[in-house]
Amino acid sequence: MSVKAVLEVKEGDVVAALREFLRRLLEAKVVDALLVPVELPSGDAVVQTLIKDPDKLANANPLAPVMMVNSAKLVSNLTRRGNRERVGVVLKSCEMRALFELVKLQQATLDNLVTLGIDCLGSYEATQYAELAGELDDGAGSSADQLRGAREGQVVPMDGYEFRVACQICEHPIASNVDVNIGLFGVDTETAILLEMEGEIGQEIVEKLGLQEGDAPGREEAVAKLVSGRERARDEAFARFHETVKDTSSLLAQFSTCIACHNCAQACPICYCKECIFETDTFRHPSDRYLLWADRKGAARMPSDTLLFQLTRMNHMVTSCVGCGMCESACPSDLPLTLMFRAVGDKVQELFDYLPGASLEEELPVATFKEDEFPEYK
Amino acid sequence: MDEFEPRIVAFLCNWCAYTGADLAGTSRIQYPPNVRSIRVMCTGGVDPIYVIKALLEGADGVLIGGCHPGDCHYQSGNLKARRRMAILRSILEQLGLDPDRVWLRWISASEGKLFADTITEMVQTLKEKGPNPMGEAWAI
Amino acid sequence: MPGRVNGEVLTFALFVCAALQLARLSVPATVTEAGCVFQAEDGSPMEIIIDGATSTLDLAFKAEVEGASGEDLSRCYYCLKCSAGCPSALAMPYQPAQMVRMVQLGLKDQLLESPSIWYCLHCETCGARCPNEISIARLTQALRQMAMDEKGDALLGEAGIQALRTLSENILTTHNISADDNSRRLIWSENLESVPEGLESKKGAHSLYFVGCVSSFFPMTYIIPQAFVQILDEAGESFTALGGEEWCCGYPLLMAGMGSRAEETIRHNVAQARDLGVSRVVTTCPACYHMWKHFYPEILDEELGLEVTHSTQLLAELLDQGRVQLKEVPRAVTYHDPCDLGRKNDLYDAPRRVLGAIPELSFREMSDNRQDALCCGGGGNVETFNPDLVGELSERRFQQALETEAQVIVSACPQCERTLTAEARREKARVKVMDLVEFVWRAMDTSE
Amino acid sequence: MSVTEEGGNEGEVLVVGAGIAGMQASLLLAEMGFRVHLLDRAPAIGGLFPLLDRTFPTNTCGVCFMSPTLPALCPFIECSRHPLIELLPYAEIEGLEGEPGDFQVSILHKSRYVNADLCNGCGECAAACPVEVPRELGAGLETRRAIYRPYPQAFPETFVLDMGACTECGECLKVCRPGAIDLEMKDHRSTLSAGAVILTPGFEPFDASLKTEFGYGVHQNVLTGIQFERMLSLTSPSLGLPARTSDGQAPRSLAFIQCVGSRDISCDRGYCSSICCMYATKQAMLAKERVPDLNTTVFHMDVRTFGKGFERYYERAKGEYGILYRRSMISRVRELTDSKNLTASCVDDEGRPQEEEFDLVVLSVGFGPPAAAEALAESVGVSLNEYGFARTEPFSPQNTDRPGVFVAGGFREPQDIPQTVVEASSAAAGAAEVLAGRRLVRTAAEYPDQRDVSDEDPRVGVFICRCDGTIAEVVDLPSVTEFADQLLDVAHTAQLEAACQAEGLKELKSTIQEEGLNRVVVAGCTHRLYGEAMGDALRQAGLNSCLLERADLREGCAWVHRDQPEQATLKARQLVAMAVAKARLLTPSEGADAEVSPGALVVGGGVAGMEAALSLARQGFFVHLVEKEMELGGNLRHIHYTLGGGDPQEYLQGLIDQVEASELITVHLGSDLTQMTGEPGRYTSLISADGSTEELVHGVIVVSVGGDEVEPTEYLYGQHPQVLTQRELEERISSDAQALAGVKNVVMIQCVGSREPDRPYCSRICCSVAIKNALRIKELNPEANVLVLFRDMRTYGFQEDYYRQAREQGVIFIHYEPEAKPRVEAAKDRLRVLIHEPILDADLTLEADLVVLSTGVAPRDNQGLAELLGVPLDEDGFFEEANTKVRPMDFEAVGMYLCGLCHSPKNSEESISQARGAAMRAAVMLARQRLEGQSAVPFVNPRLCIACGLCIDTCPFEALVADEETGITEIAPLLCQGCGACTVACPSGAIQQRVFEKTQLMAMLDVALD
Repeated sequence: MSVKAVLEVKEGDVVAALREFLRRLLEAKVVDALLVPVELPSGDAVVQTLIKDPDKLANANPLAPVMMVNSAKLVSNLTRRGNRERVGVVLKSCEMRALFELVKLQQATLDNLVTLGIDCLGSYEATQYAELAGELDDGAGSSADQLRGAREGQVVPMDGYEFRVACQICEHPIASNVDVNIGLFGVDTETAILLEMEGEIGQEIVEKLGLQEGDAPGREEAVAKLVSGRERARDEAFARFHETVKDTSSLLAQFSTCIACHNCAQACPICYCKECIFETDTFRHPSDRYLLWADRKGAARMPSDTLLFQLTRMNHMVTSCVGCGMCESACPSDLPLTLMFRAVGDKVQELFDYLPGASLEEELPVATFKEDEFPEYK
Repeated sequence: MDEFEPRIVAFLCNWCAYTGADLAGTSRIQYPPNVRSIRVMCTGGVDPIYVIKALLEGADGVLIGGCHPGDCHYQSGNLKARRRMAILRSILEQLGLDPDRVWLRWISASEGKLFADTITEMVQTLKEKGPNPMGEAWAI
Repeated sequence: MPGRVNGEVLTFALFVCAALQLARLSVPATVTEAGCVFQAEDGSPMEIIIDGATSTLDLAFKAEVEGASGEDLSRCYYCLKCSAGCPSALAMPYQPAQMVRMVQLGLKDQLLESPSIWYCLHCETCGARCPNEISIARLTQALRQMAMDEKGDALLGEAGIQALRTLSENILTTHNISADDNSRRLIWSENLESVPEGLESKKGAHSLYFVGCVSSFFPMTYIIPQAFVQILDEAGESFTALGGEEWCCGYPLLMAGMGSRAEETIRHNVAQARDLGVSRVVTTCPACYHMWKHFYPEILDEELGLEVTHSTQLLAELLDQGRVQLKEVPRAVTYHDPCDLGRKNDLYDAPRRVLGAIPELSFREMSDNRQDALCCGGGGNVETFNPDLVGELSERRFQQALETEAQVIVSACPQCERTLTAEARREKARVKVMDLVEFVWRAMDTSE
Repeated sequence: MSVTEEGGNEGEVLVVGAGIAGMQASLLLAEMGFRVHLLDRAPAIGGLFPLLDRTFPTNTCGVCFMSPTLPALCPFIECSRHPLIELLPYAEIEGLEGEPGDFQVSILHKSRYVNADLCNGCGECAAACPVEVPRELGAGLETRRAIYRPYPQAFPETFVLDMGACTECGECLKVCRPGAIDLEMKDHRSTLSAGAVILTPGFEPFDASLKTEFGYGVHQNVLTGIQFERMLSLTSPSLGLPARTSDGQAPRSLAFIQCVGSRDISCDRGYCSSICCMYATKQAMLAKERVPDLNTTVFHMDVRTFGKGFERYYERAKGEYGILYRRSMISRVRELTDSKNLTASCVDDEGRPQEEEFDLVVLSVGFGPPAAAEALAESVGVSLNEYGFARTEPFSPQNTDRPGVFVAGGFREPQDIPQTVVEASSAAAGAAEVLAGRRLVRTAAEYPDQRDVSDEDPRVGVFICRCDGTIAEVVDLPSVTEFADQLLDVAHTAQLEAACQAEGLKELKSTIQEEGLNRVVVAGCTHRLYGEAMGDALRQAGLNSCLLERADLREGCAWVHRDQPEQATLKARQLVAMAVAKARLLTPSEGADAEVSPGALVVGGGVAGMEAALSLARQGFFVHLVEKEMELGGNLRHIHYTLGGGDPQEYLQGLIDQVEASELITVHLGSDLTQMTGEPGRYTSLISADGSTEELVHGVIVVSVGGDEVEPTEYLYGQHPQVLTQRELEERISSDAQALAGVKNVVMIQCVGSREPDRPYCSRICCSVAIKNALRIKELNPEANVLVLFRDMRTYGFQEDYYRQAREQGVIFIHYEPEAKPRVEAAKDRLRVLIHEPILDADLTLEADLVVLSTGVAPRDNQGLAELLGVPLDEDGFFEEANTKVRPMDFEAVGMYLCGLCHSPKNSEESISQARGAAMRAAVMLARQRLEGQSAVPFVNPRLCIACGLCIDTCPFEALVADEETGITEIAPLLCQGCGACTVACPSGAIQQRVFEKTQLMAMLDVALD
């Protein structure tokens, strides 16, 4: 049971229309609280904020083209031990997909959760966003150019800026499996925003908020155009990656600057361990061990185990990697983690015909096996 | 040493492959001395981290030997291992590392000859491949 | 699918096979019209309705056939081995297994009127391989008798049947199969350099040589008795023959479905033998041997009190006793097992032992040998009905012999010798076909 | 394990024949606490099994699951090292005196000409022997020497000299260093006492050369099924690839000929060998897997895939593998001169002769009694049946006619592995009943208190075993010792002559104490040998036995690198270094243990339930028998006569009387099991009856809730009074002598509700039930016409005799294909059955007074009970056993067993065997009294555990559960079998396995590549 409705946009102010919508959700008690990106007073950053008081929505901006964290991790914190109140969470596609993976990993639940997806127009690295914030039409919001582009199925970064690598090659700009999706692609956002809603919650919202049913006829075409462009970019990026990382030495060249800070794991929505095994006693070696290694080969690289960490982390989570690229954003050594995880992830996931975050029914590839797969092992 | 001698680490399950290796011994079937066997209870207990570590440490090949499908003494540990090795090999391949240095083979307790043949074949294959570049590169 | 039982009353014709094929096409598809319906009122016999015409489904038929043949046909579980292995099956409108089913379902008329029963070579390949020990040969033997007895008039129009009738009448009147003067039975002995003493009806001889019709009256097989008596003479065996008092052994009557009239001739032969006081009967003909050995006691229902021996056995015995000396015969030889001797009497070793005793001889087995030997085609009077089939079979067997690259095909049966010799002539092959006795006689070292 | 006697007069059992059945019976009895003498005529145990490595219907080996304690190595190895099993290979039984409970057995021990005490199994003798003869278990495809070991993993390991083949050239004597070969050795005799005897000498394949028409032994590319089986074994010379004998090429076309030496009275094999259809199907599938473009045809008369899961297997063979089954037997196989291809004479679709050409022909040979059956029967004093198999009485399938002597497996009737395991267990139950009260009971050995080593720095002792020179002759042990001495934390090194011998073990113990060692490495033979003895030495020295690590310098080094001593020495050093690296990090661990509650709960009071209950009671265990209905008896109440003779009702009444008379059995009629809680070996159940509820505590549960006759929905059943099921016919015949008055024509239809899309299994018993009733009708009215319409007559085993008997009595059998099923029409007051007769290709209409439907067996509604017990149902709704093949009486869950119709369709005798077998499995559990867990169990670091549940999902034994509050994983150590899969599933290392901790294995890797 799905329903489509439109939110009226007054004077072309999309952000205002969204704030109004969110406010009404709280006021109509559709949700008890909302997790939504809110601009900092400084205007150069946006952080996810859990809001109960509708008045605190004044600076909310779900359109801000920046992603400080993958919010799936925040939803995990909110819901892992149960969720007494009904919370609405505004998520981009990669956040929603990561959330599904975490649900399957029993790190989050969807109980009492209202998921509000929002078409993602792409995001900048936080530093770039801080620089850019002033240039945008709408304070720290998205530019009107970008919204117009979205209507045509084409989003380009502001001149002189680049979207994050993950966004450049993201072929899932629309969140799936959400209760409500805030549609921008193929929508004339000068006058309206498209709301696509599923299930009872959709009915409830339409009724309580008195929304008008409506549609955006050009949406499908716009999305297809966007996605095919992204796919092209993705394939080119993969080709570049394989060109760069094609054997042991080139791999080492790319990764030997890893400083074992484990920020990537911290930023990764899928890396859900309380404590990474590389920070436990298993890898906190007794001091004589380092000397032993140095003794054996005459020298031992410090910090140790960096590539082992990268490959092991990849082995742990690559089947669930949603390609949000937060690892790379977090990396102080600028390792090309996004491409590495996307390039590897696509192939590994293909083995199991598994798309992370696509469905709760599909079992995690690491949690199961089939009797009759991989017959090449004899 | 004139000829390159590959260094192989083998993870052998207690019930089938290790017993098969024992049988090669009791049958006095000769095979190259390039392999260092590590006994595990089940291939399902072989953490890919061991394989990665072995490769990073410069092992020229890693063999995981388990019971034939259906014969696992823990029902399906070998099938779990198969999936994990498939994932790992795919990762290696995408990263430009040679996945064919990692072998997963089914060797039953009665297949002493197969064990010996597997080692012989592996040594031969690895000789053709040459040394694991990681051995040199990563050791500085 | 197998040959279809249909409502046609099958007229008995020599070439009925083709007709049947046509008839089959006309069978209606609907079950009730075409099918058989078993009905049974309490206690009354079952009836079978074919094409609306009711006839008695004669449960007694199976019992009668089983009684007459001595075969437990019900045992059949239709593994189809008999059909698969029968040399004449391809020519048969009803395959062997189908005949069994027809007996079981009581389809008497169709069966008795079918040429299938006359195409049986009595080679016993079926019986030798049947996991239920059923012999189709014994079945067809019984069916032939029933056909002759019950369908006589209906069958009389058929040439083969006529021929069999004539043959049987000849046997019963002239006591031989070729309607010759029976007193001329020892005509083959006339060319012998020296006729053994007491060749005819010598009382008190140890063995009676029962020569058999084929060797007695078909000049191309005269050599068999000629050789045999000389061997016996050379070996010092005390023997005699019945001459004009030897009557046909009766086997052709059995094959012709006239076994019921064979008793007189059998009694005559046994009485003659007893009268001479011999202790054993020796034959060179496997059919005669089989009659004496099995059918005589069975039909007379009494022990003969006579040892029955085939020439191959006797030769082996003489060799063992050192009564025959053999010289080198540096030739390649194969041996053809006659059905009556092999499958029916398990006599495989004696002839091979004899050949094996000949120095320098290179013995080669045919690919089908012993229990699996192919029939030469000469059995079961099939020649009367389907000479082409006989030709095909003898050719097939002859080819197997040629594959061994033997120079001589040895057999131990006048009929086999006739069939294979005829084939050798057709093929213009440089291969001799010889009976074992002839071969041995030629190999005997009589220089002393 | 150390044992003490329970009552005086310890129970001993002689098991004759050490194949699957013998090994199974021995392991069960030994595990239960009886001393077992396992005798075999052959020089090694194992029977025919070493020929195989894939068994149907799983196409795996998996016999390791047969052992009552899991996980286990091969039953061969388990039998050879069980402290209560004495192997008596190469021996024959010559006489049996005495009474049940007290037999004296005379035994002839054939001379091996090799002294078992001296032979070290080195194999030099065989290498030197110039005589080659066909190897017994090589099916004629392989050879052995005159002095030999039957197969490489044979037990015992002592070589044997085949005097028949030996030329006494003396070469072996020259090379045998221990001087073990003794040509003067004589056969000798001994006597031993045994309270019971189990005969399991197996069966022998038919000699295919007797069926000359198939050309076996003449045509090169004609093999027997046994040879082909051997060829397909991965241990064969072709490493499992099918190959033509003539040219070694893989065949492209393959024919199987079924029933060679089965169902054939012309070679005195009137019975069906039961397993050939399945083994041919299996071989066809394996061959197809290995030669993908292979075309295979199976020539048969009936395809008899009647066992559990077999019909699906057959359908897979046809569907997935494209194997063609043709209902035509081969009359003759001929060889083509040039190609050595074979032609098979069969019939075509029209029933006319045809020749088909194949590259390879396999004869599916049947099985006969073992060659020595008659001598064995005579010496033991039991009778044989007409085919030379052991004779048994109705309703007591494992009892011979000599009390106290039991029979199981192929010697009773040709049968597959599951049935053999069932019968062996059932025979073991028979022996255990005879010997009740004479078990040996395990007691924990006395050890000093374990030293707490957790705060000590590692002090590793390295003991290097010379293995009487076996290792030392290849590996430079002094250099290895010197090397070991330099390794980190090595406090002591020593060389031992033989670490496994008393002296070596003593030195091990004293050195640990004297040197204050806290970790031990023994470098010598493989860890599989003498681990217990060495662990014991550690415990005697006050160390936990998990502080021992082994380095395999013999099987894994000296013996396989004999020609490269230098390399072998380098490798040995590294192996020792790896062992030391691991040993340094070892921590103590103990297996958990728990008491088993006494007594059993048996659910279902039919034949199976009662037999199981009685067997347990006779073995001294108390039993609660719960039956839903108000009377005992189940399905057997409706059975009034059987094919094999014997009066079922009399037997049933006797059974009920015994159950009721037993002091150890409490019967709960009209009762249901409504709840079961607890853990393995300690269950608490609620039994409800009539509103009241009773709580029972028990250690094991046996499920025997039976099955039902399928209620037909077709063929006018329920619409016409003269359409009956077989059971209704039987009831009618038995209740009223005049029931068949006026009935002359009876048509029976087979496979009603079986082998159909919605019930795709074979119900196994319907063919013989139809035969039984057909024979009964013929007996009552010989004039009656009985026609049986069938798909495949599946009268397996000796039931084939009755099938033949029915034909001989005039019962007519007509085959039909499922695509052309018979039709039943009502015609006035009578019935008409329309059927296509395939032999004549005729459509028949049969007018019938009665149409009798041979309906299948359906499972009851087992869902509720399955959920209550937490056990699985199979796809047909029957209870699913732990392993189709070798654990047909066990649920995967420890302490839970099943038997009877709720497992799969079977006849009453098979139910009885399975029930008694299940009782034996249960009794082993109860007799054990304590459950011991593995010592290499995982442990959880709750600080690291993030409750994702991946470890829980991956555990096949349900040994892991999430804490309800925190979600953190908890371990049930008794359920854990120590595979370690959970430790791989966990990304954070929160769950790790003792003795295989990640740091330990990675420490080994650190030194493995130096």
